[in-house]
Amino acid sequence: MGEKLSLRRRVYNGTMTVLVRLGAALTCGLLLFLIGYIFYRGIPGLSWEILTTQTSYIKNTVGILPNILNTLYIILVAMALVLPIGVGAAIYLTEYAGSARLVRVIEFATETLTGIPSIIFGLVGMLFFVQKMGLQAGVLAGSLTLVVMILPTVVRTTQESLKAVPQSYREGATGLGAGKWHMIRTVVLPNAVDGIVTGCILAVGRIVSESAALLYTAGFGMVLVNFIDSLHTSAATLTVALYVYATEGGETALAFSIATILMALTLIINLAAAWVGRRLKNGKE
Amino acid sequence: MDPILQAKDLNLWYGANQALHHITLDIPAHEITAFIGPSGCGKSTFLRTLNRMNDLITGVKIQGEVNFHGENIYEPSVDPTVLRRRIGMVFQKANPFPMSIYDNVAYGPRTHGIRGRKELDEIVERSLRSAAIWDEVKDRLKKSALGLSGGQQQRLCIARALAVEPEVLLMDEATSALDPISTSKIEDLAIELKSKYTVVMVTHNMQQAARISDNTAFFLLGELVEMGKTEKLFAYPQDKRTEDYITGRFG
Amino acid sequence: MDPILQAKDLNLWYGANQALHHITLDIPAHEITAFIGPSGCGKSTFLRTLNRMNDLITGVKIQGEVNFHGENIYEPSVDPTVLRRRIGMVFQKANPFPMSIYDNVAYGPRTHGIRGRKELDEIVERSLRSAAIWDEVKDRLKKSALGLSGGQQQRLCIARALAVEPEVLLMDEATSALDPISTSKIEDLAIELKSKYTVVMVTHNMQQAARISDNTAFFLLGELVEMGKTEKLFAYPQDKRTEDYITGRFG
Amino acid sequence: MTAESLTVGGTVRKRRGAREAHKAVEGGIQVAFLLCGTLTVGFVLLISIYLILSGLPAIRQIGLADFLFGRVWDPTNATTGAEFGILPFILTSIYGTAGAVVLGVPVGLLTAVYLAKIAPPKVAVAIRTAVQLLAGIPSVVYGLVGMIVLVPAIQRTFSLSSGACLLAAMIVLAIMILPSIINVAENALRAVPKEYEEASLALGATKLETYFKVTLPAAGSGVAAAIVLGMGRAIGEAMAIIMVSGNVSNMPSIFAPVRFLTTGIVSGMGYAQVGSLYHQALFSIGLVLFLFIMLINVLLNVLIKKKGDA
Amino acid sequence: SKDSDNKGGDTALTGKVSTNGSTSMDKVIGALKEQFMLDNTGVTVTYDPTGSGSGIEAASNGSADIGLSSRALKDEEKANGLEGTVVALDGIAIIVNANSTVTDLSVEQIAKIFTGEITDWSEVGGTAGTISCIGRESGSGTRDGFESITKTKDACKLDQELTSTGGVIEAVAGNPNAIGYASLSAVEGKTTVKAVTVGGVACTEATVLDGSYQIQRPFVLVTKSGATLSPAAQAFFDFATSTAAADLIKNAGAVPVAK
Ligand SMILES: Nc1ncnc2c1ncn2[C@@H]1O[C@H](COP(=O)(O)OP(=O)(O)OP(=O)(O)O)[C@@H](O)[C@H]1O
Ligand SMILES: Nc1ncnc2c1ncn2[C@@H]1O[C@H](COP(=O)(O)OP(=O)(O)OP(=O)(O)O)[C@@H](O)[C@H]1O
Ligand SMILES: [Mg+2]
Ligand SMILES: [Mg+2]
Ligand SMILES: O=P([O-])([O-])[O-]
Repeated sequence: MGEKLSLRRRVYNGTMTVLVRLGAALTCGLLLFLIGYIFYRGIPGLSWEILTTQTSYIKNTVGILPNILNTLYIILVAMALVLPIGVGAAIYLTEYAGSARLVRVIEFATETLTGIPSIIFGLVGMLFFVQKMGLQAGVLAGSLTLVVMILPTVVRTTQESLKAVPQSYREGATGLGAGKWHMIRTVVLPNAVDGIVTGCILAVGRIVSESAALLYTAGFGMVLVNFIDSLHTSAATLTVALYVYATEGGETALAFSIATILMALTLIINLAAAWVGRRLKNGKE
Repeated sequence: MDPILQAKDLNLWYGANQALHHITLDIPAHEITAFIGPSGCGKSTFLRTLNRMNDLITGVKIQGEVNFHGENIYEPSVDPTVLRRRIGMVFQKANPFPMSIYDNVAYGPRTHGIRGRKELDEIVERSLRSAAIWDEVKDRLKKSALGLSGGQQQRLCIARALAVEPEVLLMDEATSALDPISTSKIEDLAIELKSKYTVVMVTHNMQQAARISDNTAFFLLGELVEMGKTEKLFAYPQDKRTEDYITGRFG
Repeated sequence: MDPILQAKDLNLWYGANQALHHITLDIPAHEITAFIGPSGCGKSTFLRTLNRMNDLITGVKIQGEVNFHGENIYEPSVDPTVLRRRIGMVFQKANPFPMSIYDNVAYGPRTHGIRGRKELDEIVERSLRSAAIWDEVKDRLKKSALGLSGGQQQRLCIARALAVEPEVLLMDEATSALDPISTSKIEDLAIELKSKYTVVMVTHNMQQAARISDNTAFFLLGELVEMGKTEKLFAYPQDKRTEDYITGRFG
Repeated sequence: MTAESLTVGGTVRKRRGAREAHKAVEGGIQVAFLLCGTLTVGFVLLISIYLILSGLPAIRQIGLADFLFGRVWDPTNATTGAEFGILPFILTSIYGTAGAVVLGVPVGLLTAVYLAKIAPPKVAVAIRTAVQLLAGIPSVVYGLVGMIVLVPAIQRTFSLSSGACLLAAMIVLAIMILPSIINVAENALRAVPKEYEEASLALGATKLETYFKVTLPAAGSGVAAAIVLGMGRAIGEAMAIIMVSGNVSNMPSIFAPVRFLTTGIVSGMGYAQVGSLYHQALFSIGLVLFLFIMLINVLLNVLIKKKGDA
Repeated sequence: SKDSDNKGGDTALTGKVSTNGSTSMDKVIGALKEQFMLDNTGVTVTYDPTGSGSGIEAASNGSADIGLSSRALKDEEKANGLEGTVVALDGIAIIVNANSTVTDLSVEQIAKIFTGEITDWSEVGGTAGTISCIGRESGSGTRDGFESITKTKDACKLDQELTSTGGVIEAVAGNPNAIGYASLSAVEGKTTVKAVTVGGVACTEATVLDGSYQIQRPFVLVTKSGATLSPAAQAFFDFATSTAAADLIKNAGAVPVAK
C-alpha cells in the first residue's frame, strides 16, 4: 500500500495544481496591478484644485469639475427615467402579465438589449435622440440613450426581488380585500425595495463607467454649465473626459487622476451593491 | 335560517385537471362549519372558491355558482375586493406583513379608506381584543409583527381579518402549524367568534372538527361525500367512505 | 482465510456528532457481505470509511483502524487514490459520466495510465461482459451513457468500477432505485463477481441480503449490533434488536 | 342583499364614486405597467429598425460584396477614388475576439476551477469580489493603462516600430472578458452533480484529474456559454481597444496596427461628413456589428437552453 | 468697434454658442472661448473636438453655430453655401520623439518616410531603427494640410492613425522610433516630443507668418453664408476675428492674421 502514483500522474497533478493557482493568482494580480498602478499614477495629481475648477486655457490649468457634475446630471436624469420604467416593466412581468407569450417576448427583448454593445446604443442614440428628435448632444440625449442601455439591469434585479417576496403576503393583502395595485404598493414593493436599490446601484455603476454610448449623444463639452443648460449642451462625463484627456489632450497625469476617481467610485458602488445584496438576503430569511 | 353561503354544482379545474366535482353545499350563518378529508381532496381549493381567492391562480376555470346572501359571487359585476372584505380569510401558515403589529391590523381598514387616527386606534384595539391577543401585544404595538411567536402571529392574522368587519371568516388549517396551547386558544376564539361571524374552517384534525364545529363536510377526491351536523356525522356516518376516514382506516 | 478488510474500534464524527461507535468487524475475501439496518444507522458512512471516500467530506473525524490486507489504510503513507483503485465503489444512484459508454468504462484505465487503443478496447469489452451488459450496449459504445435505462446505467457503473480491476467492490444500495428485473440481474451479477472480487453491499432490502449474501452485519444507531453468516443471522439472531428488525417490528 | 351591494361596497353607498375611480386607477395602472414592459420590446425594435434603415443605403450604393469583402478602407481618397471595404474590420474583430478567447478563456477557466473547487471559502469570497471589481472598471481605464503600460512594453519586447497593434488589443480584451467567463463558468462548475465527482474519485482519480476530466466536461454547455458571452463582450468593446490598437485599417496580423468594427465606427464618426457616403457606411458597419452580436445571442440562447435540458 | 462693447460688458449678451470641429484648434478655441465667457458671463461657448470634417458638416446642418476647420474649405463646400473665415495660421510641426537624434528633414524626405520609401532612421541620419509613421484619421484638417503640402495624398503608409492631435503627440512621445505631424499650437511647450526643422527652417510663429515654413495651413471658422448668427454667436465670431484676440491666439501657439 505504500504504492505511489505514477510519475506521469504526479506530474499532471502537480502541473494542474500550479496552473489553477497561477490562473487565480494572475486574475488577482491583474486587479492588484491595475488598482495599484492607477492609484500610484493618479493620486499625486489629485488636488482640491482639480476637483473644483474647470480646465483653463488662459491660465493653463486643468480641472474636472464640469465632468464630475455632468456625470452626476446624467446619473440623475437617467435614473429618474429608468427607475419608473424598469420597475414598472418588472411589476408587469411578475404581477400582471397574463400571457406567457408576451412575457417571453419581453424577456427576450430584455436579454437582447443586455447583449448589445454600447457603441450601437451610441449610434442609435445619435440617430434617434440627437438627429431625429432634434435634441442637442447633451445630458438629456445621453441619459435617454443610457436609459435604453441600463433598462435590462433594472428590470432583471427588480424582477428577482419581486419574485422573492413571499406569496403569502400577497394572499394576506388580497384576503383583506386589497386591490391589486394597492397590494403591490403596500406589501410587495416595500419588501422588494432592497433588490430595487441593488439594481439601481448596478445601473449607476454602468452609467459611471460608460463611454462609447455617450461620445456622440452627450458630447465632449468640458465647460461648466448649470443643470438646465447641460441638458442640451455638449457635456463630457468623467469617462469621456478621461478618453479625451488621454488621447486628445495628452494630459496623461490628469487622465490617471480621473481613472483614480473612477476606480474609487467603482469600488464604492460594488461594495454598496454587495452590502445591500447581503441585507436583502438577511431580510428575506 | 337561510344559508349565508351556498355552492351550487361547483366544478373547478386547474388547467386540465378537475379538482372539484359538482359540489353543492350550504353554509349556515353564525355557525362553525368544518371541512375534513385526506390531503389533496380539494378542501383548500373549495374554501378559496368562497371568496374568490382562486382568482389569483392562473389557469383556474370555475363552473357553477357560489351564492353569498343569495347572490352569485362569480357574476362579472361583483368586485372581488368588496367580496373579500366581507368574507375574510386566515391561512395555514401565519402570514403577518413585515410591519408593526398596529400596521398589520390597520392595513385592512386603511385599504378601505379609513384614515382617522382615533378611529383606527379603536378598530385595532377592538380587533386585537376579539382575537384574544390584546393583552399580549398592547405594549408593543409599534414593534414588528415578525417578532411574535407562531401562535401569536396566527391570532394577529385573525385580528387583522376581523378588523375589516367581515361576515364570514374562512380558516384554512389555521392551527395546523401551532402547538397545542396556541391551538386551543384559537379554537376557543373560533367558538366565541361565531356569535358575530360565520366561520368556515378546513382542518386535518378530526378531533378539532368534532370539538368545535357545528357542521362537518367530508371531501374525497374533489367530491363532497357527505355533510351534516357534526355530532351526527361522526356518530352515524351515512357513507362507508366517511366511516373509513373518521375511524382512521385511510388518509 | 484472513479477512481482506478489517475494522478495529472505528469511531467517526461528522463535526460534533458521532455517527459510528466502536465498530470492529472482519470482511472475508471472495464472499458477499451485506450491511443492513434502519435508515440513518451509519451503513453508508461505514462503507465509505472502507475506501476513504469520507476524506472528501469536510469536518469528518475518524479514530481507529481499517486494515486492508493487514495494513491500516489511514496511515499517512497510504495514497487514497491508489487505495480506491483497489477498492472500487458503486453508488445508490447510477452515476455514469455524461460521455460515451466506451469512455465511461475506459475512464478508470486511462486515468491510471493505460493509453493503448487495443488494450483499452479489450478492457472495455471484458468489463462490460463481466457486468453482464455487453450484449445490450456493444452496438452503441460511442453513444452517450445517459441514454441507457436506469438498470443498464447501474450495470455500466459496475463495469466502470471493474475496469480498474479492484479487489473489493463496495455497493451502496446499488439496486434500490431499480425495477425488480434490473435488480435481479445485478444480484446475479454480484454472485458471479464474488469468485474474483470481494463484494460488500449496503441494502435496505432484507430479502436481498438473505438471498445473495454470505455474511450479514446489522447496524443500529451507529453501532454494529451483530454480524455473522447470513443464514445464521436471519434464522437465529443473537440480539433482540436484530430479531425485531428482521421480523419487521421496527425500522 | 342586492347585486349592487357587492359591486359597490355594500352599506357604504357614498363610496360608490370612489370605488369606480379606484377601478379606473387599477386599470390605468395595469396599462401603464404594460407600456413599461412593452417599451423594452419597442427599444429593441427601434434599434433594429434604425440600424437597418441607416445601414442599408450605403451597402446598396457600395455593393454588398464590395462592402463586406473589399480589402481596402479608404473613404476619402480623392486620388484613386474612395474605397469602402470592411473586410479588414470584420477579420480584425474576429481575430481580436479569437485572440481574447485564446488568452482569456484558459485563465478564466482555471480561476473558475480554483474558485468553485479548491479555494478556501474566505479566499474564494475575496477573489470573487476582486473579479466583480474587474468587471466594473470603465473600459477607458483599461485603455489608458494599456496605452501607457502595455503598448510600450509590446514595442520593447518585440522590437517593433510601434506597439499599438492587434496583440495589444487582444490582451486588453482578454482581461476585460475574464470576469464574465469566471462568473458563468464558476456557476456551471458548481451546478455539476456531486455524483460525477464521487464516481471519478472512487475509481482512484485524484481531485484535479476529476475536475479537469469529469467536472469541466460535464459543465460543458455552461462553459461554452461563458465563452460565447465573453466573445460577445469582446466583439462589442470599443473604447478600450481604440486606445491601444493603432487604428489603421490594415488586414489583421498580430503586430499590425488594426481597426475593429467598433473602433472603425468611433474613429470615423468624428471625421465623416454627415450625409456623405463615408458617414452612411459607418452605420452599415454598425449594422454588421449588430448582426454579429445577434448571431452570438442566438448561440448563447441555444447553449443556455441546452444547459436547461441537461 | 463691436468687440470693445462686448469687452465693456455693456450689452448683456446671453445664450449659448456651440462650436464643433477641428481638434488642432483645441488650444486656440479653448483660449478664445474662455476669454469670451469671462467678458460675457451670460454666454456659454461650447467646443466639441470632433475633427474638421464633422465641424464643417455641423456648420452646414446647423447643429453647431460655428464650425471649426483646420483646412481651407473646398470649392464644393463653398458652393454648398458655406463660408470660411480664417482666424489664424498654424504650422504643422513634424515631430519626433524627444530622444531622437534627427533634427532636420527635407519635405522630400518627409514624403518618402510617410510613403514608406524610407523605412529606417539611419537613412536620414538618425540612429538605426524602423521608422513608425503616425498620422491622422482621414477627414482631419491636419492630415489634409500635411498631405497636400508634402504631396503624399492618399499614399501614406501609417503605423497608427489617430483621431486627434493630442493622440499623435502622445504616440510619438511614447515611441522612440516614431514620427508624426501635429499642430504647432499643440506642440509648443511639450518636452516629450520635438519638432524637427524642415529644410532648415524651424516651425515657429514667425516662420509660419512669413511663409518660410512650408507645412502650414489656416484655422477656419465655418459659417453658413447668408444665414444670420445669433447675437451671442455673432459676438463671439467678431471677437475671434478681431485684433483683440491676437494675443490669445499667439499664446495658444498659432499665428493671428487679423490686421
Ligand atoms: N395551484 C394549483 N395548481 C394546480 N393544481 C393544484 C393547485 N393547487 C392545488 N392543486 C391540486 O388540486 C387538488 C386539491 O388540492 P387542495 O390543496 O385543495 O387539497 P387539500 O384538500 O387542501 O389538501 P391538504 O389537506 O394537503 O391541504 C390536489 O390534487 C392538488 O394537487
Ligand atoms: N455529510 C454528512 N454530514 C453530517 N452528518 C451526516 C453526513 N452524512 C450522514 N450523516 C449522518 O450520519 C448518520 C448516518 O448516516 P448514513 O448515511 O451513514 O446512514 P445510512 O445507514 O446509510 O442510512 P440510509 O439507509 O438512509 O442510507 C445519520 O445520522 C446522518 O444524518
Ligand atoms: Mg389545503
Ligand atoms: Mg445510506
Ligand atoms: O484639426 P483636425 O482635428 O481636423 O486635424
